[in-house]
Amino acid sequence: MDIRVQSEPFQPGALLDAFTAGVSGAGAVVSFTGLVRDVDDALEHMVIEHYPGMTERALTKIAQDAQDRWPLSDVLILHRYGELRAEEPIMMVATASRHRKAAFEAADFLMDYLKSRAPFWKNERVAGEDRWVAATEEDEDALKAWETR
Amino acid sequence: MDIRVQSEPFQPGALLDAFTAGVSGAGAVVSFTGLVRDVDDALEHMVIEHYPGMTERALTKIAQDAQDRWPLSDVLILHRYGELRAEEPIMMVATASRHRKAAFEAADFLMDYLKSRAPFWKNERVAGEDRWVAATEEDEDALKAWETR
Amino acid sequence: MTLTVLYFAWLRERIGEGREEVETDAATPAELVEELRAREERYAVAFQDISALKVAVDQELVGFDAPLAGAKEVAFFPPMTGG
Amino acid sequence: MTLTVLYFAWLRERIGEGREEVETDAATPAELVEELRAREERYAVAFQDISALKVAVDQELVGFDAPLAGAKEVAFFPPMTGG
Repeated sequence: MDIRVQSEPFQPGALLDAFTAGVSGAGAVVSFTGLVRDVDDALEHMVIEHYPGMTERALTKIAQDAQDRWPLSDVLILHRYGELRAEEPIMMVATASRHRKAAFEAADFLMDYLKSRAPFWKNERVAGEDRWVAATEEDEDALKAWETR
Repeated sequence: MDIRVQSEPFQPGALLDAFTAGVSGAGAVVSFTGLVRDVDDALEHMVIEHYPGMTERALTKIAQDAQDRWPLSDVLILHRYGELRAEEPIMMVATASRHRKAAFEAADFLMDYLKSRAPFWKNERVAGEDRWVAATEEDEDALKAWETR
Repeated sequence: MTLTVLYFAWLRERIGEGREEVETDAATPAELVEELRAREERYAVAFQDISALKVAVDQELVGFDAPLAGAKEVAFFPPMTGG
Repeated sequence: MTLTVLYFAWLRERIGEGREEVETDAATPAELVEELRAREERYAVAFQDISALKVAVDQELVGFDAPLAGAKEVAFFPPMTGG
């Protein structure tokens, strides 16, 4: 399990290759990369606030829950905080398993829990104004779907 | 849409970075990498046979079906043929979308159809004996699940 | 008891600070919110609708009726928006 | 008509070649299989159980009862195992 919380930029490809090199016996590797989306071509930057200490605990718990639920060879979660520009990678998860369905489902699960259970908050500066990104009902619904599955 | 059928090795990370650099406005990029699995520590090599011409057509159709079904910024499919060693990357798909669920579902869909509808056949040499990998019922069931969804 | 109380995102902005030490006998986060609300207008405004907020005790997400006995750190914040 | 007939994977191995030109009046892949089976023992063995095989006409997957009229290329093979 590899959990990283950092302000520094990262290269998703390099991270994927390093992750893949470290798993043995897995036939399937799934990655998810989240990128900063522009807003009406006017996003000056995004600032991600987090809760140091709790962030690492929450991500470790989410990764552990995924490992308990699926037969995974390994799990990676990296999430940035601080200031980011449009199209920069915000975060990445990767899962490896013998089975492609397990790798897909676990990555999807990690993303759903990370979005609503890890203490990050996004603030966008658009046309000189700062605004907090709002959580959506969809995000909570996604968690409920896992609980009843 | 980027469809590649090749015997040459490829680097999943470099491919993911190039794919990601080419998509604009997508917040989510999902990749799946298939690796050659060893067999009882005795896999000498795997040989992938394919049907030149039909392979490209089938992969293009699968990618087109995914684009018709989900709002995707881009789709990549790369599949190797010829001789491969244990743990080498066999193939990769990548999807990009504004929405993470669309990117996940489309990548899962691409894999299910690619496995059972693209003309590739795997042959493993284990302990001096060549054997054709058999298709599984599970693989066909995965397609039926998409048809009724 | 003395608790470290943390605020994040727009809650931090409305309260005007991200961290403070609070002397309290509150048995639950809900009781702690009541005490803070009574203290100053900015708390009353920030905590107007706690159904829009989440709470963590010692870095674990809990309900507003969870026990505070033995706790060291309580954090209030809006729903998370990572990923 | 003259068809290019292709065989892949273990079917190719059992028949002993991957490609041949076949002169035939078969109306469907199933009829073509019948003609091949009647031709030589190795075809009879290879095509023993066509429920274990798939067929493509002009590079499109079809059923064994699909029309062959106008076709140029027919391919027989076991279920695919890519990915």
